[in-house]
Amino acid sequence: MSNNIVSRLKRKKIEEVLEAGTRMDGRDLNDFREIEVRTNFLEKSEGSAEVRMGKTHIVVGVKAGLGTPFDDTPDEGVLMCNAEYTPVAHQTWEPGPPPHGAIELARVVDRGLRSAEILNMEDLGLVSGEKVYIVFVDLYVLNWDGNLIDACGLGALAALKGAEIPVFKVSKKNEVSETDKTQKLELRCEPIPITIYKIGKHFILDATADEEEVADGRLTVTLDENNNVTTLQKAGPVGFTVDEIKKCINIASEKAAEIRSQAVASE
Amino acid sequence: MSNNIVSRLKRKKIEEVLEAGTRMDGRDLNDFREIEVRTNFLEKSEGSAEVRMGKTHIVVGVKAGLGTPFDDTPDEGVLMCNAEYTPVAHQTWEPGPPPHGAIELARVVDRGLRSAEILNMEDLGLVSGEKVYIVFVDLYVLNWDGNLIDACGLGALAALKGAEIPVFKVSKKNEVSETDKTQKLELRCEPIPITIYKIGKHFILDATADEEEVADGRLTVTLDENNNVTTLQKAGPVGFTVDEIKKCINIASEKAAEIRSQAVASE
Amino acid sequence: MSNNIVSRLKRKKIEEVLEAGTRMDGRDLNDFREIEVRTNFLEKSEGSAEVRMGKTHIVVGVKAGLGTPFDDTPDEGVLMCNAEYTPVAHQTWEPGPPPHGAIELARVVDRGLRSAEILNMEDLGLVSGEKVYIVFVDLYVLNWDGNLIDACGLGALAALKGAEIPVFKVSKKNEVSETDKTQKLELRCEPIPITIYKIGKHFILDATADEEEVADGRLTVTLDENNNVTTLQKAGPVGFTVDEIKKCINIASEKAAEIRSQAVASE
Amino acid sequence: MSKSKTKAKTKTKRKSRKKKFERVDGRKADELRPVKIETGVIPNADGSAYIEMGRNKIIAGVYGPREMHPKRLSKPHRGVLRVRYHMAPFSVDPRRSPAPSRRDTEIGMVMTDALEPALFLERYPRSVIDVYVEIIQADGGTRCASVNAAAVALVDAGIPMKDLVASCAAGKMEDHIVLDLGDYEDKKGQADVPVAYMPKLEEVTLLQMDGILTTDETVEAVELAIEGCKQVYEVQREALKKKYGMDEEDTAEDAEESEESGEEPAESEEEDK
Amino acid sequence: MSKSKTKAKTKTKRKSRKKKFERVDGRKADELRPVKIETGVIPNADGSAYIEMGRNKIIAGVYGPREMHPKRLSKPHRGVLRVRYHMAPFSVDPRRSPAPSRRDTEIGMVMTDALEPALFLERYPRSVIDVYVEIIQADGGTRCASVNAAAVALVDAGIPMKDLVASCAAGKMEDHIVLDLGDYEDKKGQADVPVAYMPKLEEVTLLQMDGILTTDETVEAVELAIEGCKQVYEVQREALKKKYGMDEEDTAEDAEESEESGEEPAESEEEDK
Amino acid sequence: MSKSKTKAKTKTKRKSRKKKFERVDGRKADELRPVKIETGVIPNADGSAYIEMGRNKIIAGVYGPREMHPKRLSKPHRGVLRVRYHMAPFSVDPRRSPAPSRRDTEIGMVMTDALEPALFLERYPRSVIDVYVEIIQADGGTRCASVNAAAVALVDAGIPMKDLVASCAAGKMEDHIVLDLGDYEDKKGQADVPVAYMPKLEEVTLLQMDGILTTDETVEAVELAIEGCKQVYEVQREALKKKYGMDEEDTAEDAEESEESGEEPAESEEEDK
Repeated sequence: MSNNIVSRLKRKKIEEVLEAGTRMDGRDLNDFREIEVRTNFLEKSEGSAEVRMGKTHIVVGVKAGLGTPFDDTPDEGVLMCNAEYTPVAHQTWEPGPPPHGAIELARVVDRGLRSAEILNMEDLGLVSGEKVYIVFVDLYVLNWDGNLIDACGLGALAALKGAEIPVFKVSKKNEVSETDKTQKLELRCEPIPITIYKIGKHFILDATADEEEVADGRLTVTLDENNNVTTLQKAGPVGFTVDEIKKCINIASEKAAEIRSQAVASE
Repeated sequence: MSNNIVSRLKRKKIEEVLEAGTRMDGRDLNDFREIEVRTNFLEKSEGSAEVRMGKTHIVVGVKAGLGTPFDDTPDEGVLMCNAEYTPVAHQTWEPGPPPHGAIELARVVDRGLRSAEILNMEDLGLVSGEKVYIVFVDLYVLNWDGNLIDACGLGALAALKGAEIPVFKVSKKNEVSETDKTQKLELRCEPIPITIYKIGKHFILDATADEEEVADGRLTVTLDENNNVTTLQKAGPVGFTVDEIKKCINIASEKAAEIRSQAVASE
Repeated sequence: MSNNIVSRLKRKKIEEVLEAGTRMDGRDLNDFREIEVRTNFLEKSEGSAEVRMGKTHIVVGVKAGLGTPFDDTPDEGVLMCNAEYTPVAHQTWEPGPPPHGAIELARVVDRGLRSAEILNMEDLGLVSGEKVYIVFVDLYVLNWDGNLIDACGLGALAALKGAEIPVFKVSKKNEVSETDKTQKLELRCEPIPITIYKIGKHFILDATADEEEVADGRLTVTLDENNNVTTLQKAGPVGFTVDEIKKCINIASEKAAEIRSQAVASE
Repeated sequence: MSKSKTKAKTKTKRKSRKKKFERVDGRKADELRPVKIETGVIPNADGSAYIEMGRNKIIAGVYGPREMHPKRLSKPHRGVLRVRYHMAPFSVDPRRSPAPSRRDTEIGMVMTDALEPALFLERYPRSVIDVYVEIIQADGGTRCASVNAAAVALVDAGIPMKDLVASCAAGKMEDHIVLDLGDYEDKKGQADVPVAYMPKLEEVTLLQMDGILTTDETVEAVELAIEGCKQVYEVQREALKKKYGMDEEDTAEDAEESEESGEEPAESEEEDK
Repeated sequence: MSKSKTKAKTKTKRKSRKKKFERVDGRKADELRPVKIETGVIPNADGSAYIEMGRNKIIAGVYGPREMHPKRLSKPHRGVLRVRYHMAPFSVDPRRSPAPSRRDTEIGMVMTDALEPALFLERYPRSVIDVYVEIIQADGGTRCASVNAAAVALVDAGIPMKDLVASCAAGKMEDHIVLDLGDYEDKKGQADVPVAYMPKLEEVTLLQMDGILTTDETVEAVELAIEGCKQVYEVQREALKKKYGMDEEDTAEDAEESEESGEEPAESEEEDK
Repeated sequence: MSKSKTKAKTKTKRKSRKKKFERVDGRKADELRPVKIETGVIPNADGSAYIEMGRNKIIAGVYGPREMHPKRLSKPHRGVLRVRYHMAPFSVDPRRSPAPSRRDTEIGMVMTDALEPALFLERYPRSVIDVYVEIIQADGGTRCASVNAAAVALVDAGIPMKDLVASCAAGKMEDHIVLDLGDYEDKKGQADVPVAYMPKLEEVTLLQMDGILTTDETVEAVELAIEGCKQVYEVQREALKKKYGMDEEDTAEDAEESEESGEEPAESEEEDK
């Protein structure tokens, strides 16, 4: 989405290769890079996942604690997603308040989980209007090489799926106390985001940083295991025709199922 | 209050006209521009007012909710004024934390309401030290063409006057719950701020942005319907003699009554 | 710790004098400037101290109030240190968020007090998990001429030693109310920080701003009245050999006792 | 953890109500809330528009193209579009803080991407066009209403456009795909699909979705939303005609031609950082 | 909502006490609290002063005229005066946060406007004079005491002035107009009118008021406050004499003459932005 | 205020347990927790390392030497080292805010001072070397583990060093001076003494302490910590050898020689501000 000469040359090269039906790194247009997912590798988090998608490397930590509910949903727990672009992940990333990209990333993953009603929020209420579970999902980017939404969405699902949260006891007087027990978070579905990048008339999946840089736009489609769409997010200064949207949904639908079965298969 | 050549020429022209007893737009020195006040035009606020004073255009929203009292006044409700210079209102205004002008605006309007004891704060207490009404008065500037204190002070009064706040029920156990009912905010007085701008030896009312820019200073006098002064605020790098202060109080006293009867006449 | 020409010349001069066993202002290497301590000179603080060390001038205010305990220490009061570099204290200091130096200053003094367990934190609990004393120690720098850690550490001790905090009454229902009485804060020890500055192979105490500027590093050793070390803090881009560390501890140990007896002698 | 049962019951109830489906405000499934647009409402701005769409009351103002501050954010070969979406504290219930939320930031981003495809930014090197949107009162669909006001404000500012951008959401409610949910409906809505559309270029420039829809329903909702956009487009044109006594067609330029002429010759290129 | 009755009753009581009016600290209605001023208290500053006024303990320091950072805030034809009013966390009870409040910002603004009329800022193009005020302990009337210290600190910094600026408040308490309310009195005060005054030029440079006063009482309070300012002025002169062994008259310049000579010729003018 | 008695009792108990002193994890008093270091873990960084030290899991990445932003922070005659220490929200229990705390800032400062003595910063005028440390999981001794990872990451970035920097803490627990406290132990620890050490130059570059120790115990702890550093040093060398197939000795330069050659001639000097 840049305009300088280096970037134009890069775009030209990438498009030439796409024209020939392949990618700079030899992948097909709809191929993902190799995905490695490791879960529950942290002891101080209720759940955790590490995802590598090519050189893109992210960690997700799930923490559950006590908090107060929102005023308009006094009986429901709270699920919050936060994303951090650590400065270690790219030479242009700097310490400081989250840039727009990190905010959008957190929001899209967050909406993908909530819309899909992945957790039964009422199960996470404890004392109406006073105490509920707060489940934090922290997306932590350690190396950036494109396609963060897909990597983080997958990591968030994997981390939640493996999470064990402390069991709290509620007394008759509505006093809440921690117990020694933990319980698995019960997931109601398994949403997977797939982001389709548009470069000229081509559509590709799992873009690298270089491909993202020259792309015209992208469309993220999150789908659950019943092939229901739970989130859409279009970005980039470009339009999509209705046919293109349909095509993207089809690509995403197929790919989401594939990745779900590969990367978050139940034990 | 600026020093450059454009500004000096502007000042020269404005002073020449004042010398002849009139204004750039033909008004007399003590004339206001046309004032339009519209109240209760918003459905999601407890009270609202829109004020146009020439091209100056502001909106005031009043919201009432539950909150905790200040430590030193456990039985009293809280009244808070906040002003926002929206970036849409002038080409030099930018998004971000409130500039000094917005802080002073909020403070002067706020002090004008509080000093006048417009609300009986004890009536707005609910449970001592725990729950009280908080009444927010948000001043929202949509187009800036001078004289914001007068426009916002008038808007705040009009919005409060029309406000209906939810009635809360306090149980014997001091539990507070909302009811379906609303009640009018009872105003104990009707303070109106009048700002007198000093340009050389001339005093004018309802300055435009151009007039404000070249003015030496200003004195705001807020008066209630019994002609009591409730707030004074002098600004600008200039001094006022005692005679000038007296003159300003007299001008304000007359004008406040006139505007009150015109713009916030009781139904 | 700077590199420019003025600074190098300053360093050269200072080292020459040190070589001859003395200082720019005629002091011996281990001499402090004259110290003046005045306590309880403020009426609105529970405790206060003013320390002048040469031209370095700081004020410490101690305030005690009610607050909530930390989750992991529900029965303990809270002690908090905060440092402010007021812009009046040096021409290069500006208003705004605390610079790194102020943060380190607060942390080192804070750690010096806490590590030494100067207050019995359990004595400062009131209602488990709900209400405890919070004791704020605010370090306020009014003129900076070097050696702030020692001046502020001394000031904090003096202010705490003289402090009288309000007595709160806890009812059977665990309601906390203020009484008319006050009580002395009981100190369990008297930690004094001594900072040794390293310039080349020389070690000096109570550096002025000029000496600090050219110093390679520093080591602060806080000792209590039993000659126990309670805090160490090394700073500056330089290493210390083990022998140098031992030497510093010895110097500090001697000096801390001397300053304690001079400056905070019990009435 | 037995509360989930209650929820399941509610859902069954909802379905049983399906037959007698009707909207709170009596609208048909494919009917917009009332839309009213007025231009030139902010005298100081280069262009502005006020929209009421349902109970939404929104003002959009445009400043620019103008010099960009801070300069390092400008681009040597093209202009930058910045859209700020901001809600007045009293626009919602309960009152919200005037500080921008993460949601505000995200909406500003998708609005920028929704409007930029209609502009010739390559004509304004080193410059910025600022679009400021103030939500005076919020109903469901503030982002769509904001896009509508912003697009008209851009035309009002005399900025040439390839096409107007019209915006409207479709959603699912009580198992029906319906147009333009208001916030009463939003609460029992099952999905919301805001769309922005360039009617002549036939391209979707904003597309988001939250909820649960089959892939077919998703496409159905997008298509219904586009129908809504076309209706909104007529209101936008009316508002502009009223002010300028002419159709917006005359001000909009032919996209392809302009894009070509706006292209920089390759020689003059420098890095933009 | 019957509590208002209680309040009315209190008011009646208050009035009945009116006959036996006396001030908490035994002062007469037109008597200042004790004032003490010392100069040169901050060695690093270009000028400084310490004031005790009642229980107020305040330090003011001046740096400048000096180069302004950031430069874009400087003005090509004149200097800028910046006054920062800041309260130590322990200056009030209960402790306050060290972060600046809106009240602090407002007081910095009115203090700037109070002091600037006494300066020849046109002599310091592109420069800034920084006045930093630190409230070590706050009693009623911190802003007045701060102005008094700041004015003396400016003279101590060797900055030529048209006049000194002296400051003092009058107020209404138990239906009497009285001078210089302390904070014990402040709580039952009915109005407070802080004033700053240039005694030789006879001009009021700071004027605020909160409370309820008739227009006549307002003027009475302003005039009483000016009398207080004149008394403060003597203390300021003493403090300066003590340090400089001379009257401040000698350092103050004739205002009108200087203003003329400070004027820029029209040719050299540029825009200041 | 009788609770203090309980505390005293606890202390006696603690002492009685002294005879049968053993560490939670069965380690000997002078034994390190398991340490594992891996280099090159962040492809985008110029150098990087991952360390596990006990349950600490920490990543350090190096960018630079590179141009400094903002420029006013750079120095004309030497480079600047910046170390940022940051904890992931999920690295501790309970979750912490991602915003940097005062503790984080202080640790960044002491880490900078711990690493800088090993660098030839005079070779990189106007430049910056950024070291970013991310705590993925925190156990006792994060700052020591962070220094260890950072030093290896600097070598991995090809930055010449006078010596490696190895770090380890000693502490006091149940009246014993022991090496490398984990956080289970930390809670009943009586003192903690983190140390960083350049093994060839035999200099301590990080030294902090909190707790209560006699002066002799303090020295004992420092000396024990240095022994720990030497053990860590071997692990660092192994990690580097594994990657580069050579000993880090070959990359480290002779300090004295380099320092001389890095010296700027006096003529070229300018002020750095």
